[in-house]
Amino acid sequence: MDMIISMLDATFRVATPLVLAGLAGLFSERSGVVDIGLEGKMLAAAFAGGTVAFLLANPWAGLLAGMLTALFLSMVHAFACVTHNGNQMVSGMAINIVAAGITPTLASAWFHEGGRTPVLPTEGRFRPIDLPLAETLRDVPLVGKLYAEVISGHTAPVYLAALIVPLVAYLLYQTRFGLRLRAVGENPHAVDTAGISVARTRYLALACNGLLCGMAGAYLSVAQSSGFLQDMTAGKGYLALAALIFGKWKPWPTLLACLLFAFTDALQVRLQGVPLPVVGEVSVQFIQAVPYILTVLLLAGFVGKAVAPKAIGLPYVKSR
Amino acid sequence: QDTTPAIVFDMGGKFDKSFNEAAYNGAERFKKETGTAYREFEITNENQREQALTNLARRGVGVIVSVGFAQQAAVEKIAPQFPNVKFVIIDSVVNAPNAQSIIFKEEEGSFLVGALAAMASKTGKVGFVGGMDIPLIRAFGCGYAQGAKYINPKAEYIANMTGTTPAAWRDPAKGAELAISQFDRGVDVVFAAAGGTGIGVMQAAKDKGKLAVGVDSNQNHVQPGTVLTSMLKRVDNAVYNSFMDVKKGTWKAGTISLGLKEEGVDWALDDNNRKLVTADMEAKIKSIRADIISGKIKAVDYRANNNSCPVS
Amino acid sequence: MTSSAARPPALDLVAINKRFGAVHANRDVSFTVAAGSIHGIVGENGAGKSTLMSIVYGFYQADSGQIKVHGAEQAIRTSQDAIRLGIGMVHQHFMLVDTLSVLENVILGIEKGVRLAPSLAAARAELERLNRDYALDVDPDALVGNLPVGLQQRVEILKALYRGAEILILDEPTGVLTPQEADHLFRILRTLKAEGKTVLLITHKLREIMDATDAVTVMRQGAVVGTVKTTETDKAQLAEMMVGRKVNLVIPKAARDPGPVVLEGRGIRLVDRRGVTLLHDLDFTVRAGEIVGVAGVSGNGQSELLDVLSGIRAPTAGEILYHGKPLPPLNGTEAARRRALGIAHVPEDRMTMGLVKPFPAYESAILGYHHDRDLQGTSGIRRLLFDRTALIARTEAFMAEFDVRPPDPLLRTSLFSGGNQQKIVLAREIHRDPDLLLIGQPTRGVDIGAIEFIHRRIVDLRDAGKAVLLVSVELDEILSLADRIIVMAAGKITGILPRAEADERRLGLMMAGETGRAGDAA
Amino acid sequence: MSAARQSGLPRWVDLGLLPALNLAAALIVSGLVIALIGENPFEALLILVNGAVGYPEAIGYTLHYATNFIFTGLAVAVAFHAGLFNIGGEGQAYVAGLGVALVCLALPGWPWWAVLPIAMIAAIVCGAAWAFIPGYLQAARGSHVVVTTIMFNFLATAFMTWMLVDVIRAAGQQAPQSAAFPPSTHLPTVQEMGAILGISLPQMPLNLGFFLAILTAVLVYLYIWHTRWGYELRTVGTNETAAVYAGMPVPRLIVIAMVISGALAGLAAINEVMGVQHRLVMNWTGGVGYVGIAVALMGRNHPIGIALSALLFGALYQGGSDLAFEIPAITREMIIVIQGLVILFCGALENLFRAPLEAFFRPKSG
Ligand SMILES: Nc1ncnc2c1ncn2[C@@H]1O[C@H](COP(=O)(O)OP(=O)(O)OP(=O)(O)O)[C@@H](O)[C@H]1O
Ligand SMILES: Nc1ncnc2c1ncn2[C@@H]1O[C@H](COP(=O)(O)OP(=O)(O)OP(=O)(O)O)[C@@H](O)[C@H]1O
Ligand SMILES: [Mg+2]
Ligand SMILES: [Mg+2]
Repeated sequence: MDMIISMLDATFRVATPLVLAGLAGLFSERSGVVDIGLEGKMLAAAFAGGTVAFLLANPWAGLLAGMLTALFLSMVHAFACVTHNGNQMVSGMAINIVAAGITPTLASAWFHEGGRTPVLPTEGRFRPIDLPLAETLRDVPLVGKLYAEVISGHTAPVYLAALIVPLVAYLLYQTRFGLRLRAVGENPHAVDTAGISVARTRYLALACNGLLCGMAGAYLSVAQSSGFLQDMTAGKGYLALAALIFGKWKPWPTLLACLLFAFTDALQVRLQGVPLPVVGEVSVQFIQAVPYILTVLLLAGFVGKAVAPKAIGLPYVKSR
Repeated sequence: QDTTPAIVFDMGGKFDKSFNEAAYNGAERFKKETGTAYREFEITNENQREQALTNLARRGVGVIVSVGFAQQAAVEKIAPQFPNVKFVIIDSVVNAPNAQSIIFKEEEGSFLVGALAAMASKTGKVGFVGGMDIPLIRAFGCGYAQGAKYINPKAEYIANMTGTTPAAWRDPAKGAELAISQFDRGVDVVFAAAGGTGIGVMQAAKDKGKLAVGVDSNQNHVQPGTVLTSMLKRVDNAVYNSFMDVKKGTWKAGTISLGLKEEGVDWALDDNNRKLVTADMEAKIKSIRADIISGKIKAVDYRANNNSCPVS
Repeated sequence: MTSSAARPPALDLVAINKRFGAVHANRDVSFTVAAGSIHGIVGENGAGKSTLMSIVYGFYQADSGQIKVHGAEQAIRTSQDAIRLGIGMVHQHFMLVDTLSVLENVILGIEKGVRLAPSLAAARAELERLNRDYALDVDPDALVGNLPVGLQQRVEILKALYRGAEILILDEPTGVLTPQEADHLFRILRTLKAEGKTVLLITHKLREIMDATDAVTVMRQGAVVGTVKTTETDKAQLAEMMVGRKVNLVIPKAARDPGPVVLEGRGIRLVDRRGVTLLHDLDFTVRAGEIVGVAGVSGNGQSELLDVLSGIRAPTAGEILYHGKPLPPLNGTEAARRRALGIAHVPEDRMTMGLVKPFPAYESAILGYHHDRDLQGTSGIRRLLFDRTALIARTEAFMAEFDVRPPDPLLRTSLFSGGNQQKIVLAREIHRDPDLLLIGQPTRGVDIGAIEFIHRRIVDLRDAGKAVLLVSVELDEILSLADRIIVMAAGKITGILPRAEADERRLGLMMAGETGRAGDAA
Repeated sequence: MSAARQSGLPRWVDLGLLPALNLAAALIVSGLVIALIGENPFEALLILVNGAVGYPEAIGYTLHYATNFIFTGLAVAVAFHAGLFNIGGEGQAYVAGLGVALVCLALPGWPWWAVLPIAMIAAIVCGAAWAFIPGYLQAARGSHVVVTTIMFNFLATAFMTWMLVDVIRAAGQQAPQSAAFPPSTHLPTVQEMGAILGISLPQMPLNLGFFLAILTAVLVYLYIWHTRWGYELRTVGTNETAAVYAGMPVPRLIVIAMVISGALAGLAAINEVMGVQHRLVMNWTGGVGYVGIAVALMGRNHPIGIALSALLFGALYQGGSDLAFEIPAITREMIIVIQGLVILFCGALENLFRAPLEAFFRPKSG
């Protein structure tokens, strides 16, 4: 029981950056712009977040800085891919590489701690929030503990992410912007003939992409750990992308995919060194591979064909 | 014949807050004291190791210190090609007339901090977070476990490895998660031998009001009041000494193995963790330390013990 | 008409020019369109009709020239401008988003406010009205991608009307419609005209021009040949103006008694994944030296029949005999094997099936025949490689023989106009003179010059003793070409009769097994 | 995608001036970064260029790095032409290294020319195998290769770590790496080859693998654009319906594309493991698989373009390490920034100067 609780608890913490980045990718790719630059944008945001949160000793300032930084990079992506019809994947890679290089460079230039920002003071980080009644309800059998341990006691960005998912779903399916977004990723010609600017729509999409991606990055340095460390995204951007495709470019399924990734990781951590039934104790590497194997199996077994937005990856040019 | 010393850091980079950084500090100390500048190079990818060594050797530097076992292959290859350049490899053994190998008895240092952890632990459960599941890291964990069991035979030892990619050494978020998962299982002291990932471990310990143990350089200051101690691996001394020996002309090829006795490994006690270590804890550790040096206590080296640990 | 005579012309085009690189798509195009009239535009494939309309709609910019709308000169830079001026367009290739509902497609671009709900509600009400007034009967909530083309087109019309279009441009609207759907469309257009709206109609079907339009402009190779009142002209004259020579609208065809059976279907059944039976145990034969026409409202199984026969889809039951021997079941490459056996296939949908748009023409021109020996090198290692000169040579031959414009084998396939793309496909499939030709909608979107040409080629094949299975929704086409006619309805064969016994009425009745569904649900 | 773009520019501008301008822009921005940290950008540029092509060793290293990138770049390109985005080159190459190592260790005393074919087969088989599963899953189950190949990169590292630590680690050494290969199995370096021809060259890693890469590039070019099979590959990648209509076995082709892709990535192991490192080292790939993606995309998935961009990246790698070496203030991270900027300006922003140039050349080009 406690085991389960602690795993669910971890699942939410670990899923948060994936969810935010995954939804960021959703905006971009639903508008027809491939975004493999999530990794780099998160990293840059993590750095900006860690820096500002340290200087102002204020996590929200850090979060904002992260969002603005990622926003800037998203605009670079838009400038290259939308304005200049550049190759979207090359642009994404470029952003990843520049971010990987520039963040430690600036970090050591400003703080002389190598590729790191200083460890954040407590007031510079997001602290766990205890939801009302968490303690009083704790003793209610089952649900009480669940509420107190799993639901309550997370940092602000975790709850923020939880709110953003329905928000994005609403935006995508219930608003004018969402309609145009879905249309432009499928058939930009139709959008154009309907008198809507394809470029403008894609820029907007990438703006949303940047803001969310920035949250994801800042979460890493300002909430989950304290301060920026070189390459600290450690592939989470790619994982988020995988979750997005896994979730067929839809908000709720993407959320589920992220939770799945996070859960299997939490499981993996707790299986290490524990003798398993039948096989006994297995090499750590195999346990560490569990999440990836599971993903592949699920993808092959249940999820079926993911149909990408039709216009994805293609710059929009008026011509046949 | 130019005797400028040179140092080649490993992938972690010279500011990894532990292993490479220790080496860097050693070199800096040498520079301060002697006023002699040194050349340095940071490896970006595997393919660069030999190139870096060749580059330096061709420029006729006096000695090249290669930090980290990962450079063993490169040193083995390049050393013979430059017989009158001196090579030093840290954490691995290379047999060549112009090569000096410096290895550390991590098991001894880990034994000490393991014992201290067991004394500080109220739950009798001590944790270990390693970067990657490789022999060197296993040696850390094994010594640590031995120390813990020495104090409390019923002590429970829980180990986690971070990952299998180089990112494993730079993933504080993952480090924090691993630590928390151990805390949830009752652990209240965690030893992190995982480079930058350890920062996350210490952070998590602070957040959850538990204790952490640092590694390589003295990390007590990272989270004062949370870091119980640090298992010092005096790579700084090693680098400093080999630079000095070359300068003084007392440098010798061969293998040097540094343990507690040689002060190659040790535990750290300063004002940052003073309050955490009670007088009798300190006394106990001191005596264990003496016993290991005198050989009364045998800290088994996982690697020498055909890759198996006497305790688990 | 009298009422509109007073009004300034709805559209007045003056010396419009447009180039695409080397191609001069429109040269000094000038003509006027009277308000409240239905104005036809005809011309060969590649004459520049679509380009011109795209300019009027603001999708392309003219290099030079001016556009007057209701008498006032206008600079139409974007579709938005055009929409604001009350110009609506139904494109040759629909501009719809398949993954959106009809409603969503209709309001796209003119949503009222940030939230969709109000706009959708408003649009729904308005759609109800339009549906009623023009008897469009389109389900507002259907996913556009799931609708048959006929309905998709009405969605396009809905879009235009919903945007309050006064001038409605339709680019080859009937190209993809069944006769029933077409009639329905023209009823709609007449209603529009009655309301004083102006309609521009691009079509290759002179019958439609004669039936529906008040005036017609003829274009050739980018330029206007002339504009005439429909009442003062006739098909033959129009045809001659378009092509620049006399055109036989009906191909003379000598009686000829058929040879042995080439293709025989025995109890062919096809059930799709959802368990719907698309083909019900079809039995039929096609003989050497005869053209068998398959008549029927589109969506009644003809396409599936072609797929099954050509080896694209595996029948659920039954067998196909070719020269008396059963064809083996599908193995993934069956379509290729059947081609090699002499079964050629001109697919109904050249755009997505018959061609690879981004490829240069000479690569599209070998699709399915890329294993041909005579395309590969001759000696040693070269046998593994294409003989590029041979590829291009073959394509040049096609283009010369079929008068494809522009005759440039290196031009990207997508840059040829619809009709010319069709010619490329046809040339490719006929080239290897097959024993059996499976051909679907051979003249869809093709100009009359080309139609004459294509029809003659089909007849020649038949006279050369080949078997032809012709699927077409154009009854005229069936009647003018077929020796025998198979009528299909709802996946069943409702009758097989010799040409002599067939006439529009009779066929209509046989197809009408499902008339109620004509077009709509098909 | 960018392949069939008609341009209103003279050829020499399109293929010469435009890329030159892009590269210039990249270097100018990089120069600003360098100036920011108070170093002289011109000196730095000089060192960079000199370090890349200034002296024989430099050229040797540049070409050596380029060799790996050609292999992984080709791998990405082949899959791409089939409409598949193979991000798995890294893992495929990594695993292929295992095959090469096992062969070389198993055949002591054999001459390299006898070992090479077997090692190549091993590399091809291992690389292909690692790509086969994602390919099969895409073809049979529609599992998106982008996801599966990402997963298989992680799986490769886990599998190889286990192999190197617990299975093939040489007895008595703690570094997670295999024993050194018997010298007889080492691929000849250009130095040795030169010696045979009486040319004396300095010691450098450049080896037979380079010529192998060139040959492979030519073969891939012929395969994609001049054979019926390559034609089928491109058709599947561009229009699946048309492929089915033409009677092409689409699922099989998808698998084949991935297998060839994996095999090509695997060949990088010949150059790196058998040619230079002469033992299997943990993470020996060092990102060549990922760089291959950029190389392929910048080379517009055309072997010639790939060879050129591979050369560019090789030069940046080599010149960059020299730069970091000569000017300590310029860290390895700054080199990465420069590489990123080059990709950004030469790749993603390749059209930045197109419009102005077209405007400028229109009168001349009619
Ligand atoms: N975007 C474009 N780029 C290059 N050439 C084009 C483009 N659009 C049309 N063309 C060329 O311009 C000419 C006119 O094409 P257009 O589509 O207007 O002819 P059309 O009269 O509509 O033919 P069809 O009756 O077959 O539809 C053709 O030669 C075509 O190849
Ligand atoms: N991260 C991504 N998300 C979605 N699509 C992508 C991504 N990366 C690449 N693609 C697109 O997928 C194309 C082929 O890759 P892949 O075959 O894996 O996708 P797919 O499933 O075939 O979908 P499609 O062929 O429609 O792009 C590439 O040309 C690229 O445009
Ligand atoms: Mg047209
Ligand atoms: Mg595809």
